Amino acid sequence: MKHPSKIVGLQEAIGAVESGNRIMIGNFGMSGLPALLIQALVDSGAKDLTIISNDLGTPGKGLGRLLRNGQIKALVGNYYNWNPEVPEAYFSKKIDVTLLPQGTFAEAIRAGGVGIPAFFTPTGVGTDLAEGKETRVFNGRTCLLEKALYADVALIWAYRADALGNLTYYKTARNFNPLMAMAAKVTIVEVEEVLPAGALDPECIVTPHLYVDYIIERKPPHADA
Amino acid sequence: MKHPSKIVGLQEAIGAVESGNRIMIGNFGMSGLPALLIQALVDSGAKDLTIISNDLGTPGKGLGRLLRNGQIKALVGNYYNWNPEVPEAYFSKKIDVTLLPQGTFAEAIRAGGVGIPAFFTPTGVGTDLAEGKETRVFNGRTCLLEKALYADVALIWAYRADALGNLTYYKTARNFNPLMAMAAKVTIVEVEEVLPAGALDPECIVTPHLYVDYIIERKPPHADA
Amino acid sequence: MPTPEIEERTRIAKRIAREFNHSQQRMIINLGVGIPTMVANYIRSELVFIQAENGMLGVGRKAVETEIDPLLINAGREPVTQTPGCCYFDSAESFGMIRGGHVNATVIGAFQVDADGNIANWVIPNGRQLGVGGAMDLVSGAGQVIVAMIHRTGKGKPKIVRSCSLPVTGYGEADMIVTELAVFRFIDKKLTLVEIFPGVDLETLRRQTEADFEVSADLTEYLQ
Amino acid sequence: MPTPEIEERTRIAKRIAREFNHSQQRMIINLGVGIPTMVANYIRSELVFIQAENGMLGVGRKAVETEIDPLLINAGREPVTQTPGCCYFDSAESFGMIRGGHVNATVIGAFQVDADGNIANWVIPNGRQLGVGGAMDLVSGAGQVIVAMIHRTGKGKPKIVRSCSLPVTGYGEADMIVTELAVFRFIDKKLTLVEIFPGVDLETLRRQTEADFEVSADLTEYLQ
Repeated sequence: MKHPSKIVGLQEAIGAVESGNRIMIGNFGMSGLPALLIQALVDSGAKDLTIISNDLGTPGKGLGRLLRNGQIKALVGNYYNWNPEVPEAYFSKKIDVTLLPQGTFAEAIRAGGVGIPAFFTPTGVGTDLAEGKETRVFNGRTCLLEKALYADVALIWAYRADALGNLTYYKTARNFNPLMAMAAKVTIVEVEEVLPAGALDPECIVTPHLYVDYIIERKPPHADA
Repeated sequence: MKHPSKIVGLQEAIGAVESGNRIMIGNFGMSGLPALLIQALVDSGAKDLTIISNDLGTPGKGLGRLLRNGQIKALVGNYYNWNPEVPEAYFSKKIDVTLLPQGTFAEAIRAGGVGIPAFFTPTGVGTDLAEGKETRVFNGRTCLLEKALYADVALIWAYRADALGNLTYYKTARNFNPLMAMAAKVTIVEVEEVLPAGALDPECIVTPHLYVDYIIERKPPHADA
Repeated sequence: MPTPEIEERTRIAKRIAREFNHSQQRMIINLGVGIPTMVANYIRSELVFIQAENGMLGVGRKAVETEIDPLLINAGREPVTQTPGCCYFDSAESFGMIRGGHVNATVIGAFQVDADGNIANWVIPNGRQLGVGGAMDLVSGAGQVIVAMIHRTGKGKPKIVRSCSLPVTGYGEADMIVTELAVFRFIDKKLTLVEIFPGVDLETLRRQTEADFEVSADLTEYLQ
Repeated sequence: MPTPEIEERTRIAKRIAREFNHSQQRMIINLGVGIPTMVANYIRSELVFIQAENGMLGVGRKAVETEIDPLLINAGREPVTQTPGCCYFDSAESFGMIRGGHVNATVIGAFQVDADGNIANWVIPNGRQLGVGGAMDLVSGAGQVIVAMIHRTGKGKPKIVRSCSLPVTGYGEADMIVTELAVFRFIDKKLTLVEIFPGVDLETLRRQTEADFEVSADLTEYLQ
């Protein structure tokens, strides 16, 4: 059996998303954001989405478009002050928001990827974000029990892929992308360039190909979509 | 303040180990084993050590020397059938041994490094290795609570270091080395080669320098020590 | 001429390789020591990738002579080669793949498998063994668990038993058992004979198999 | 001429940089947004390395003009440069460093710090804020927690208070407070004045500081 290509068109890839899904999207502000995939998700009109991401961009930009387009039911993430439309929607009870400390958020996504359903962490003990969470003392320090995060689909960005789907990243655009690749049932990656299998240094591959289902190769004309 | 060199002699490095310490040592069989550091540890005569490693080499070779030399009080690890002197010492009650499934062992070392004191895992439920461990059901699946592992000193191998102590590895010799670098108070690395700061690709550094305290550079005459 | 034992072990390995070669899906597989490692020799599909739990995806064939690099080994400590597009990672990442359900199948040897799919393959409590390896992680984490083993012990005792008497590695984890005589699958949790080797009759098979088993309505000859 | 406010903010940043420049130990530090980021401008020691929690160790100075790469930013989303020997990693690795105690110091801004070392710096519950960032991870994980802030709010209210009225980020985590008027340390868990700016008298300082504080027997002038 020949290896079929993972490189597909945007429509085919985004077809993996259904209304009501939990979607992880990689980014830190505008760094490491899969811009074409987000455009395709906006165009798809999928509704009632739970978006799991660090932030929601800025008003009407990047992930902010999903909110303006009324596609979001709930958010799980870390920092929404860059997009004041998020607090506004939350405090007017239009969407649910679950905030997690950034490190807990990252670790919970990794945990989802590596089959760890829950872990204890000292971060956030006693704060408003600890409300309702179980505590336990380890080595004299109180810790919170935090649960893993999972998604139906992850939309991520990477710098380069090889034909098998191995990925490398670029500077601080790496952020949550490799973690989300592991934690979703289907992972779709948007890359700048696809190279032949074997072209990436085996010591430098960050995301092994087994985590990647579909690859979108950015073409220069779309680069600033 | 100028950055002082982390490159030291074997004697100075191994001086960080005291009798009674918990020592992590990186290896999988003979792959990724810090051979010079182990020789120095044998020569140091430090006693009552708890050795945390995947295996204990083969009789009288690699880590096996520490057992013959009577330096071991306890082992925490995964697989000792490659060295029959370990079961013999254990069943004749000369040493303590704590066995962990290999993935749980790896995850527990990482957890120690990243400040996660305990985590739940589905591995090993109901088996002899689950005895005395707390269980809890997550997503319909029974899991065990496993605790993080910590060490006083980690002795690891890496392929290359830069002058700051950033590390890269080589093929399957990577194994437990990067994990142990994070989980010990003092990390000593034995490398094949030290390059200037900036010579390693920032995208390919596996162990960032903040985890590394001392560097031993292997010289060809000692390579098969 | 191969000895009968080598012929039987090869048969098992080929049968399991066939399973993977016929998959239409990409398969990430992990192979234990012994017969499982032999499976790699018969993989023909580009969709199949071998993971070694000591930190590699894309394991190639066994290394010979000048190819041998003592730092490039599989989990059985055998020198191996790499394939294009392979990559290396640490042991936590490696078992993250396994525990996280990203490895589609594991092929393992076993001392015993029982009618409930329980597997005993990590220790014989004889006072001389002390080690678990990745066995528990693999049987609990991998998608399909395929047991590859000679049907009976060297002393002629059944290895497919009513209930494991040896320490169990994982409960209810076996999905398929391939021996030199037959192929069983757990269908609706019931041990079910699905293929039988030419010349082996059902009565003989029942005698050599302590566990009761169902016989599939679609029972076929052992596929080769 | 710098405005008085810029002069005050610069004074705070320089004082904290001095703390790091005098260290004999390698220091891995993380700098929050605002005054903390300015600290980087005054670091002179090769022993100090800046970590950005969005995934970088070895952050260089702010990027200007042609250096700007939108994919290379610090946690405040400002374009930065890299230093020789820097490296990049994912967010779980980054916070592993922080939670695991491998980051020696964090410099953060705050709305309030109280006499028990509690820090409130993540949210003002005004119905317009919804975000925590890495604040909780940093105050609980980093070795030394250094609070950099103007002594009072824009409206003249004390920020060093008896007990935080705003939602707390971390309990008992503050180790040092540096304002434009004074430097405090928590010594034996007690808020203690250790340096005072020339021309500021103790009575004035007490009026502008709601929390009671001890005065160190070794009280000195604000080091510059």
